[in-house]
Amino acid sequence: MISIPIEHGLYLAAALFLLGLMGVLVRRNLIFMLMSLEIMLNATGLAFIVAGARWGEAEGQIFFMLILTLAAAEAAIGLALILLIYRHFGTLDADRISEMRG
Amino acid sequence: MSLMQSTEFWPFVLYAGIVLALVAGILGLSYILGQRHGEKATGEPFESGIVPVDFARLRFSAKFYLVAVLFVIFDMEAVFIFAWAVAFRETGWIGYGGALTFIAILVVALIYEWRVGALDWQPQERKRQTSRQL
Amino acid sequence: MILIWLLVILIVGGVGAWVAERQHPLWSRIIALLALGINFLLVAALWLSQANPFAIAGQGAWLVELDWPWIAHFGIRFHLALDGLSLLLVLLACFLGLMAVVASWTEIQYRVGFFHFNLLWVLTGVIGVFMALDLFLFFFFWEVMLVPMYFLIAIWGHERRLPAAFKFFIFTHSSGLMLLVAILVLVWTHYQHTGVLTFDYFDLLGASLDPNTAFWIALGFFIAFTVKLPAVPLHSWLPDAHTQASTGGSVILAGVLLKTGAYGLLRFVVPLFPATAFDYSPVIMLLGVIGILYGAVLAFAQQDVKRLIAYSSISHMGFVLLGVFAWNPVALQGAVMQMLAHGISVAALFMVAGALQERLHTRDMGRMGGLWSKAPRLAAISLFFAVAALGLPGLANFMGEFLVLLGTYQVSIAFTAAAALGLILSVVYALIMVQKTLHGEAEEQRRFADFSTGDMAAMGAMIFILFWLGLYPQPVFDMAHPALEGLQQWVMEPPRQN
Amino acid sequence: MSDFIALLPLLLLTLGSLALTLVVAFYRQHRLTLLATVFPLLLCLEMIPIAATVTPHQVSPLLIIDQYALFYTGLILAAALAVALLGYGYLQGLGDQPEEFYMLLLLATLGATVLAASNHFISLFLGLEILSVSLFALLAYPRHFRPSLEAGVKYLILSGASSAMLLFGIALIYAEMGTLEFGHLSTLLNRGEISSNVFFLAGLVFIISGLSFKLSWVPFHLWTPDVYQGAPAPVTAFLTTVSKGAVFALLLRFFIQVEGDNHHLLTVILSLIAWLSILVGNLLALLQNNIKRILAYSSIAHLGYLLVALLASGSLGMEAVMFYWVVYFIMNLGAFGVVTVLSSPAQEKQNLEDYQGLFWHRPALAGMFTFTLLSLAGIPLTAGFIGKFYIFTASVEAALWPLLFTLIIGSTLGLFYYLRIIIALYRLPTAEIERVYPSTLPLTSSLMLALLALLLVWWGVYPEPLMQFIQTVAMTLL
Amino acid sequence: MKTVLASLFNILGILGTLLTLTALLIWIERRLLGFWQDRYGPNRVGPFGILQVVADVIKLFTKEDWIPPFADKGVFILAPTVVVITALLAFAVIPITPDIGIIDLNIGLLFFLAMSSLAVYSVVLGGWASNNKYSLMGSLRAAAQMLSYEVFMGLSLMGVVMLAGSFNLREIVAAQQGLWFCIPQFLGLVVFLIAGIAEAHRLPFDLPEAENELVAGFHTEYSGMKFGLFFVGEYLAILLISAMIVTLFFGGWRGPWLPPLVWFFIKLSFFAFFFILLRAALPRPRYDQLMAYGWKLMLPLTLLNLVVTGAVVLTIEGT
Repeated sequence: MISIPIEHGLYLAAALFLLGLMGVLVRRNLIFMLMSLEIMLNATGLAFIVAGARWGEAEGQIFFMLILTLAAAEAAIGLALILLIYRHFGTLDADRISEMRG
Repeated sequence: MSLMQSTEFWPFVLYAGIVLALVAGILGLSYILGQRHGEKATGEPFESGIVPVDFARLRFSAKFYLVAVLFVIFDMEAVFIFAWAVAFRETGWIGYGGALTFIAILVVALIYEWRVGALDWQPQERKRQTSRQL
Repeated sequence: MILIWLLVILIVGGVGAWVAERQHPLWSRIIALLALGINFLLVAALWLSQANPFAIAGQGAWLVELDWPWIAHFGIRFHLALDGLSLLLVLLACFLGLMAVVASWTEIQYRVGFFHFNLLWVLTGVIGVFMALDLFLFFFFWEVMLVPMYFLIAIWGHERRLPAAFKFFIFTHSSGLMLLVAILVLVWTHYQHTGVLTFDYFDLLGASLDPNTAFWIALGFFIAFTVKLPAVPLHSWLPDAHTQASTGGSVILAGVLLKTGAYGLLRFVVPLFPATAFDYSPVIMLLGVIGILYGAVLAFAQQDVKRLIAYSSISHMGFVLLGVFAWNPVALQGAVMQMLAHGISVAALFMVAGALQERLHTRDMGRMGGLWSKAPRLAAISLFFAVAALGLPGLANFMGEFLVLLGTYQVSIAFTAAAALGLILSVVYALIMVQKTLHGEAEEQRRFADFSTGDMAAMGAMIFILFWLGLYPQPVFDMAHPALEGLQQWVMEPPRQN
Repeated sequence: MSDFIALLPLLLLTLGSLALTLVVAFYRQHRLTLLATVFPLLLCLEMIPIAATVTPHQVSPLLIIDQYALFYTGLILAAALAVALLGYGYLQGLGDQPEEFYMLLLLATLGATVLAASNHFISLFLGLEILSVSLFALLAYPRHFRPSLEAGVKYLILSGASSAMLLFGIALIYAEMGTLEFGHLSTLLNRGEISSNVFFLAGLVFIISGLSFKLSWVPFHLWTPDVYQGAPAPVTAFLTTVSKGAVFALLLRFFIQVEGDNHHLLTVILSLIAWLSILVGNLLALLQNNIKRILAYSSIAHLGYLLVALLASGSLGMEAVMFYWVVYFIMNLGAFGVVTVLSSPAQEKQNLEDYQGLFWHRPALAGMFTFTLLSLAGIPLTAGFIGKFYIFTASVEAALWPLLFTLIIGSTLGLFYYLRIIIALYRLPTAEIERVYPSTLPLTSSLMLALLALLLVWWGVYPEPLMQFIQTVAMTLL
Repeated sequence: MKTVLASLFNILGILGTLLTLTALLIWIERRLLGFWQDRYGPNRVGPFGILQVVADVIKLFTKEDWIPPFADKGVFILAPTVVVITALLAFAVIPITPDIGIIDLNIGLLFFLAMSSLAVYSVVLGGWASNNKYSLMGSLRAAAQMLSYEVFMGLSLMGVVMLAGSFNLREIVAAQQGLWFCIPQFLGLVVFLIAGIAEAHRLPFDLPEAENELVAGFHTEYSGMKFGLFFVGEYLAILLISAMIVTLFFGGWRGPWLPPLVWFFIKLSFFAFFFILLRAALPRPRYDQLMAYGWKLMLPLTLLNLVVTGAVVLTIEGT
């Protein structure tokens, strides 16, 4: 098999992670924010796969599976919430649903 | 009986390439061969001959979301069972116990969803008879 | 055991007063009176039970002691004790507590039970402070005073009570936290030197500290106590709090609470950090003198009668500061005497002011006047206490101020002279007060009630005490003497003469 | 076998939540649900002494059941119990389906207990996410009310992002060290060659950031006021106590295992965080008019105090942390408990005006609230004072002068807003308030609040037994 | 070691055979249905109408290549290709005989599952891109149905995986040397069969395209060769499911006397015909029945199958 240096994998993961983070911070539509979140989680998943590959252990992959589960759970609840929010607020703009001020 | 122990990857790539090319070819061919029409109702959505009302972006039952969510969750659970299934000889009875617990929890969740009515698709579902005293 | 009873009676009395309100507000007042009265009698009995109550010297400083384990984990003990100094102050607190109840008899008509609850709990804290010999316990009581006092100001105070209560709380609590840190550093330094973790006063008295540490710790203590005292740069909470509190609150605040600061200086700052204290004593005495003059000058400028009294308090407590840091027997006796005298006279003045406000619905001296004609008894008593406050010979205040000046004279002539100037100023403002309130034309012709018999009894008791202390102070001196001597033995070097 | 004994509390909690699910599935009845929630919690609490007989016990590489873990487990379980009992009346006002609340509550509690016992990144992750995911749903539980939804989605997205950060940090450390076990990590670190590696340090920073978010430390606190405000009051109580307590327990264990006080960078960052949290939390609280927001900022500040205790390290620091957590739990449960019993999902009583003159209507409740607030402010006679005293002592011992100074400033600032609430309680009431308070409180809530108040006094006046207990627990950790 | 040439031959052979089989299957289905329903079916074009399919193809190619102006064009074109591509790709992992097969993945089974999951996109995207109410309804139904059945389709195969201890399809075939898995995994077989029909949304589970309610469901707006792709995809799916059943439960190429390739085709044909028979014989259930059937019956059965299989295997092997 072709071996890729571990750093490259981590850099790729970091890039994806930053991409997701930027999405969460910059995007104002809840759906996109949620998607960015999933990108972040998948980036960490990638990082774990890379790390696991470095040590030749299954732990990285186990962690990846757990992360997938989290992503699924988060998406499930997130989508349900977004649905409700759309029903009650009529918008998915994060700024416009932000009614609490203090 | 000899097993084909080819772990080479290229045949698959080639195969996939051919498949893609084939599909693209079919579409391309039909584009070239196809006729062109421009009649009055050509550009209308088909609704059994009736003039369409509103957009097609209708609001549909939340059930569909629910089933998607259930799928996501249960499919993720399935992944863990996959992992156990392929390794269950190594993990032995302890692993079996773990999987059993896992499946039991899954079943409890399923029962809950069943009782709550998340799995019912009848349009006029009879209301749950359970008392809900406050 | 008597010491714990002193606290328990007040605590239980407080709760009782609160609960009793449901029956009738009168019950709350009676319970409060009873609790304070019992306490007063207990302490008085303790004094009298000494072999020779009027010549107590030679018996050792500590009369009663109580030492229970409390928080062993930190070497904290429930250590209470009473010596002559503490006894006098506890007595003062109980007495003024009684006065405060009396002063509130007609004034407080609103949530009477809760008022007396707070009153009694403040006094619990105060008495605890006077008796605690464990630094943690001391701090504990020090802080316990705050909340009920805060309520006394914030709920039953006058028109601008909330900011005043706020200011009071913030000042005292934040300085209290410095005290806490100082205590902790002291304890920890001691622990590192000796391996003994203790908050006990006696153990810490001999703690060896390097001068730098000692300075910072002493500063923490000093700030906490001078805020309460108050000394000049840290006094700004006082005029507001005193002015806005109800009469009973003002009595407790000015009469009792301020004394805890003086007590702290006397009991802790100087004995624990003698070297530091005397290195800085000129500065501190300067602060005292500034306080005397500043308080007097500002008192002179007030229109609000309670504010005037408040500033006069600053002036008078300056004498205490001066006396404590002069640190010779005469000055110390003077300081103690000044504490008692000021406590009584200022309480009485606030009661008078309260009575005026109750009747005239104003504290503005410009709108008073002509009291002589309308309420001769009230007027006479006002005159008496005004004169007492300005230090008429024969009264307690004169005795205190005179002794302080005498003691200070041995240390610094300049400070003595300046402080004496304060005395003159006090004459001016006291007379202005008398002039504006008692004499002149009455603005309204409507007559109002003079002092009742009950009021007169309370006032009479205070007049008696002032006379007694002014004419025959020896029992007090005797009482305080062993305690002061005990304190002085911890001081390694005498104050520098200059 | 001893595995089972050690895990008894966790196992029973798991079973309990399953049983509760079935109960809800078959007999949907609010009171029964409450019983089915309270019973397993009590049972688990009962099991803690039994589990304590086999401590310390490493169950698989994932979980360690030691005194420390059991201590926090007990605390968490008790808090969950309190939330369930306090929330009962509140949820009656929900109108439909209050039962699932308790399921989620038990699950979140389970996650928190796992977190308290985890000694491995995987169990950390599992515990944290069971907790967080349940919290998302809990926060938005009154789903017809806009503030709850807003709170839920805000927490979901920000918490998700912070989880991702945490995970990324773990991934980096795993990539560098090749282990996910805390214990193994510390032995590797003791060899000393890797600790200055860029990936490792970056991982550490990521982990701290992720956890800081959950603990709402400045500058990761931005979600806190909004979520606290929008969340249903019992959930806020849960969030501020159990969620933070469990994460902190984990952080402390991690900090000790990797010997955080030896990493200069780490201590500097944490000191900065503590400094900022205390100041920002207290300062921003001054500007609020909403009780839940005030308490949100106050909790930021309190977490800052706790961080000071953590940084003080040493046995005294650990004791201070644990003692303060006990107190913090009681205080916050009490404060939010009062808000809870006065509120209903449709009408959250959270404006300062809503509490104006409460004392004259409900003296006991207002008295309890006052007491809690005084405890939060750290006034003697309350356990809050002893807790603060502990932290002061620990930081004096560790000579953390700048932080100590910040503590003093913070405590003083804190007075302003606690007193503001207290003043409001004792003001003369406005006319319309009388009718909007619920006529009677449920018995469970009253008893719970009374108990909390009693504990505050008891441990404020005689903390010695608790201190002794905590000391023995802290000894086992170090 | 095989030569490159053999591989190439393999690839082209499999692809060609598949397409031919698909065309054949369409014809066979129509003939068989006609036979069972007592009519002729296509019988004009070529002998027995066997060239009917060719005629259809020519017709489809020359039909208007219409993309609705209201549709999302890119997605509209993409959707029908997905179903064909995924079905064809999934064949790559199936070991047809010991020598024939495109790739020997050790996660072959997972690859199959992944591909069949992707097929859902085809339906959803097609329905959504059409921007037509019938299409949308149909595609939603299809998505819900396919998702529901997908959950236990994967799980139903785990019994096989447990017995074989591998995801590799060749190893699974190898593990069936003594006993075909259709015996010990009968329950799994039944479940997989049903799930397979639902995945392919064949009759009787063709609710997404139910003509009488939804016109043609998700492909209402499709015409010409794009419709043709959906159509072909469906028959490819039948073949794929049949091939999987053969591989997983009926010993793949195994069988006495005849060469492996022949055995494989016999078994494959059997199941393909079985699917057609089902279409002819069974009525279409109500949608709610369909969903309830999946979640409330099949899923628990699958889980039960797993638990029992695990216990039995562990007990027998005594590990």
